[in-house]
Amino acid sequence: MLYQLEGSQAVARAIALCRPEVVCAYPITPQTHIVEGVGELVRSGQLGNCQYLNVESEMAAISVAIGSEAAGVRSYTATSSQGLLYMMEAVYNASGLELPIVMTLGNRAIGSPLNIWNDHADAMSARDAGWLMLFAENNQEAADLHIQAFKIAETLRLPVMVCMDGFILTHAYEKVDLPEQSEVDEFLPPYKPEFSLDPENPCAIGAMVSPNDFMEVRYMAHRRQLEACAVIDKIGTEFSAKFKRNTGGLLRTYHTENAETVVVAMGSVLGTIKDTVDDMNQTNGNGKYGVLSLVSYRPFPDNEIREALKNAKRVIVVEKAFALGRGGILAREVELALKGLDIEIVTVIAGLGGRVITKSMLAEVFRQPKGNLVFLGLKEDAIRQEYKTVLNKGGA
Amino acid sequence: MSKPFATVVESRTSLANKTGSWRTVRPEYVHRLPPCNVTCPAGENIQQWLSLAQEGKFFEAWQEMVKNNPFPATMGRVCYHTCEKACNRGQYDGSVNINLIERSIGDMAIAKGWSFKKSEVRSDKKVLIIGSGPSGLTAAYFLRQFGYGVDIFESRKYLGGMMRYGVPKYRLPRRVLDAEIKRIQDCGVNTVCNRKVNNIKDELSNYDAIYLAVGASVASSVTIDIEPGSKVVSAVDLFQKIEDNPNDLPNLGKTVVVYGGGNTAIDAARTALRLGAKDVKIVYRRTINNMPAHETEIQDALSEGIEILCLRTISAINGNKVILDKMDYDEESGILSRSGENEMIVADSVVFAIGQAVESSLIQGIDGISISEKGLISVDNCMMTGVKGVFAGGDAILGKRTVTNAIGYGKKAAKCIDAFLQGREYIPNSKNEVANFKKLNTEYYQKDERKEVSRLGNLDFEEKNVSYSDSEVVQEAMRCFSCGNCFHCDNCYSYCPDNAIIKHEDGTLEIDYDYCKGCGICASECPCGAIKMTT
Amino acid sequence: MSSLTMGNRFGQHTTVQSSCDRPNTLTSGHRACQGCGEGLAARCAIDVAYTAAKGKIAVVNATGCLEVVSCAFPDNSWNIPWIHSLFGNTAAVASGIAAAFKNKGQADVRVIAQGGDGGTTDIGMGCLSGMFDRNDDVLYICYDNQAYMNTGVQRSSATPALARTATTMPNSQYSGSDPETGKNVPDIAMAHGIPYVAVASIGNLHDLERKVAKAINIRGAKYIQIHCPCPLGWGFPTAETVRIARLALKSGMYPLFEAENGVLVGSTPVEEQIPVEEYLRVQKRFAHLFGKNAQPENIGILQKIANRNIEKYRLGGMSDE
Amino acid sequence: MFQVRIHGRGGQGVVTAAEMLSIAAFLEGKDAQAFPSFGSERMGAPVVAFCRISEREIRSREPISNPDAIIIQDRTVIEPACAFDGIVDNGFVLINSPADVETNLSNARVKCIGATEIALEQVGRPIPNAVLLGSFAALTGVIKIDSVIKAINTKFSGKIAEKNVKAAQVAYERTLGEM
Repeated sequence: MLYQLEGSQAVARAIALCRPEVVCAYPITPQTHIVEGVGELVRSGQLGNCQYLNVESEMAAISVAIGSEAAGVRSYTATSSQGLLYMMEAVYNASGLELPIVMTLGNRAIGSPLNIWNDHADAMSARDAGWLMLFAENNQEAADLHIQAFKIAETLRLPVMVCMDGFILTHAYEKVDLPEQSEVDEFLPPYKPEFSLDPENPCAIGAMVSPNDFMEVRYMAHRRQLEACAVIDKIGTEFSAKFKRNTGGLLRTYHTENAETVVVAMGSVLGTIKDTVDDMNQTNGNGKYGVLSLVSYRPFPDNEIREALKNAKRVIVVEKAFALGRGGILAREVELALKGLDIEIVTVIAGLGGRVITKSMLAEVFRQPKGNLVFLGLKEDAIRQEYKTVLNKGGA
Repeated sequence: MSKPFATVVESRTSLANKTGSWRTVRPEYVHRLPPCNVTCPAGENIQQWLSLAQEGKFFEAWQEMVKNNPFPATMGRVCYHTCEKACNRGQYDGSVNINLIERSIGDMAIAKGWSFKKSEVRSDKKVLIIGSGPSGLTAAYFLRQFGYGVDIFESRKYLGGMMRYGVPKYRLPRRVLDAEIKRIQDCGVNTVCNRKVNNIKDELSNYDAIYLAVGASVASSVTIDIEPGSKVVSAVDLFQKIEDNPNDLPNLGKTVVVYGGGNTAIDAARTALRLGAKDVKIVYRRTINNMPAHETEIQDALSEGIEILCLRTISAINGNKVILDKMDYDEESGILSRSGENEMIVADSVVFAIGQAVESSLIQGIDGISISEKGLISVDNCMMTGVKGVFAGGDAILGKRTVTNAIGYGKKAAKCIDAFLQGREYIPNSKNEVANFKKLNTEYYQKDERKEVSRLGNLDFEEKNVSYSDSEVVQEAMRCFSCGNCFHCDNCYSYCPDNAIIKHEDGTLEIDYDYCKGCGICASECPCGAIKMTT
Repeated sequence: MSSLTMGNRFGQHTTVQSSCDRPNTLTSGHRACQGCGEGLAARCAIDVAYTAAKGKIAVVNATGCLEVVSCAFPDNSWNIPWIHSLFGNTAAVASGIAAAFKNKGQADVRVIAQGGDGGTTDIGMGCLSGMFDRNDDVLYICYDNQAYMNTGVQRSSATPALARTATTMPNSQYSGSDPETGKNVPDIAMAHGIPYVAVASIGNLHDLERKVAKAINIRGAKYIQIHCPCPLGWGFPTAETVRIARLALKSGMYPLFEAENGVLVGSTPVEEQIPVEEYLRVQKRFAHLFGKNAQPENIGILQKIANRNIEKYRLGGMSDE
Repeated sequence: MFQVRIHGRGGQGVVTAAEMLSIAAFLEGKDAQAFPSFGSERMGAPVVAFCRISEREIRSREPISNPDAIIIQDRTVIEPACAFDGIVDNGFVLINSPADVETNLSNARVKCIGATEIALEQVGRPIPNAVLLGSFAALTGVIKIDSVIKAINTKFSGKIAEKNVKAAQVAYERTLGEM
């Protein structure tokens, strides 16, 4: 059914539809409304049979979830930015223990300097923590991805992080179509753990592993990540078939059939990019520009990306985080996926710390990127003040 | 998908990791000798019967007692309980009242008419025992258990030796003594009283072995000039008169002097009181702590008003005047010398209790049997005299003369004779390490005062009934530390950090050396020192 | 024969540890040092909990000695549902488990969080306080061996005054852990007003069993701190572990008491208090207070601490209420 | 695409105004998107919120730089927030003010209304957001007053909802009257 909801509330209701049994709430802008929303649904009885815990820190939030998941019940929590870093020890622990926790990451910049606005630095910090990471383009996908995430997680026995841009999505009111409880119940079966803390057949979870076996454990984790691509795709397709909308899955293409330039990005900026590309294709009339929306960042769908971009001449990767002193992160991975193909890769770093991204700025850099590492909307004069000369190693 | 590899592990797989290899020392359950058993002259396994008493199994406790000593009730009266002195609990909150428990159970046996197990062993060999004192009767009891035919020849009117003629009735009632003697007779021991053996030569041919249990019943003579007509008697004769004709008790008059420092002197003095004497003094040449008498005996005498004059020797007795020489005693060197002074005290009669000698007339002229300079029959460590098949024991070979010692030697003699008759050599069993106080961990014993019962009666020949009740027996027995031997307190089993001690269904404990790391906590926390760390 | 031993053949006042069919939740093959106090404490506490909870328990174990020695693949010496939490989040993981079982309608499964003093009083304090605040239905057991033993005896906030550790090494100007520092976690727990707080010791297993069984049957947050002497860390022979625990009790250095809803309700009296020296002298970690340059005034400080404990927790008996 | 920018101060319900506006549009079957200025809305600090209304799916996330309509909930922010920047030609400007305000805008359709006064009168609280939406409906015709009323009822309930609905109707009637 259609609703006009704040993104966070849409996610909260989607979470409720997935019948979590333990929800851990700790406030951190910008995801706070999500856990507030779920709290409301529990208090009002709309989400029954659910323990809602107000914990004392993000470390506690994920830890409670680890405990409850290990005890065999579907568990959920949410965090952002600094919170993700504070719980990082447990984030690795959860994937190591193969606990299929679902956590929302309201993407927000990492301090210092302190910044509460949107970018993807927090997600990038956890990219090798062994969690699956899915990015939502808009609030409809944010809601849908959570429903898919529980199924993906519990199928693969791997935790899933659903990333949605802080403020831009979490605080935006939009139309969202939320499925009925019965529909979700059909799509997402109850959680049946293969191992848990069960007094009937006791086992020890989280043994110390010596050099003798540690590599095998890590290799098997690697294999499961590779298997994840197929599962995410399958479940995405399953979801689209049932709910008649194309959300989730690994990635989506937009006018890439005969595009010379394809823009790759993750998250809410894709909306602005699509508008920009539409305008540019109309003005010079030959559909030169296409867009690739990347949903699954981990596992990174190399083959699917290569397939989608192989005919492009230039790939412009717009990303909201970057490796200091190095350049793009997503761009490097895309470049790896396109190894051997004669395709120019341009990295556009944009929207750091909530910096505004307008269609005109995008149009300008899509038409004529200056160099292969562009800092979109960088205030040149401010930089010149600091440095007598601008470092031009890739500097715009 | 099965369980995650390595990160999730089934229960108890650590049992594959045998940590026993960590050990440098290993705990072992041992049987250490409880101090009480060590000191018991009759070789009783006191701890064992105390343990049975704890369980209220009085009959089994009695059976355990009589495995080594057929006279528990008598022991309860006359034994000087060296076991209690040695009891480790003495260094904690008071030793276990072993003597009174033994007495109480001995009395139960008499009251309930418990009898000895009939032994099935039969042998056609016969043994003659000369003398029916504690050592003779005990030897007879054991030899019957070994299946031999036994004859006892007793020169006196009644059986019992020193138990009857050396211990007054108020300490050892005759109904008790007679009951315990009768029990031995009922085993098939043939006893003949008023049967004096002049010389064992006559009997050598009739028996396969002879046991000289003649004791030391001859009063030692003394070189004091005694004016004729002075009333002087030896303690041994006094006791025999009282015993043999109870209705015609001798009259020693109002003031009596007893000369001597041993238990016999004390008995003589207390008997004098009971014969009507009002003022009884004991004269003894050394100091009170040198007195050979047991301190409980000395206490009993003093509490009955008997006076002890120390550092005095009697130099002369003229009628009712007794001339005493005062003595000087040098503590370090132990040399006793006359001080030159003397004093005179008045006594209606004087009783001499200065020791007893062995009646050796019956072994005169037999080569191979020799008498030591102390007048004791000399025997080898198998208690055999120079003559094959002729053994000797009890007071006749002992310096330290107590009923309990005599019983101990009676048992040993029986074993030696048995070995001799079987043609093998008697080998005493080896002795384990002693469980001294240092080896215990007394933290686990609840403080619990020893239950005292006063033994003093009024000045008559009746014994005050002073046994424990059944529940008192159990309660006092419970105070036993069970030194050196496991009493199943489960401490070791409970304190082992590695679950490396197995407790079987029947409560027995076993160390699992696959896993025991040898830390030693079980040994430290064992209250009674029943675990030893060995390399 | 007496009532202070763990069991006796007459079946009177027997304990869990002394029964034939005790659960042995932590069994043989674990890698704890010889004479490990924590190993013993854990065996007893979890056996009692298992029994009191009729076999329905789940245990969360902080990183630390107990975890490392008891569950290193392929050797797991536990026989219960057990999960290794991180060093600082044990109480939170336990809260999650309790919430899960509550939601599955299995609140009869009793959840236990356990860790060493480091994992509890220092790094885990945040999550612990959170668990207390929510009054989650969890029993937290802290095995207090008074330092970070797993990493080599470094000082923790539970390390007693003047004790030597790898990070409080005495020298001529410095005599061990600063007496002005340290945390009293039982008091902190009481300050949260949680239903039950207790201090126990392997020097008194009867008392330990009673307290754990009592805690299992209480709903809400419970905290039990168990004194576990450590032969390696404190420097004494492996056979002396329990004896030293007893000396700590008899000297007043480690008061045993119970509190309900933040109020002291009972304590184990110290019959005849022994001088604190008797407890200190047998441990190498206090060796610097004795010997040629002995430090009587420092021993005095420890004696004051002991005396204050006796007074504060009424170890002279609760009679003067 | 009709883009609205709402200016005011933290605590005056500026964000709620944008949200209600988007709900109203949604109730009329349109696509709508509302989002705050993503600042940390401290009480009293200048705040801005945005709302886009369209017949087609709204994808772009860029802020609104050329609004078709501007609502000023607190006229004291006009100057510091450069509230009128980028307004389209012949755009609407609705200002919460009992008296007319000089905007020196050449070709904007400016309307002033004492929204706070109406709110105090009808609701008893100086929160002008619902009132201004009522006036906005009349001024722009982009949304109907009934949708505004329904939107108010999704955001508030009971007495508060009733009074705000009443206040919005008063503002709607008055503005319509002055058109």
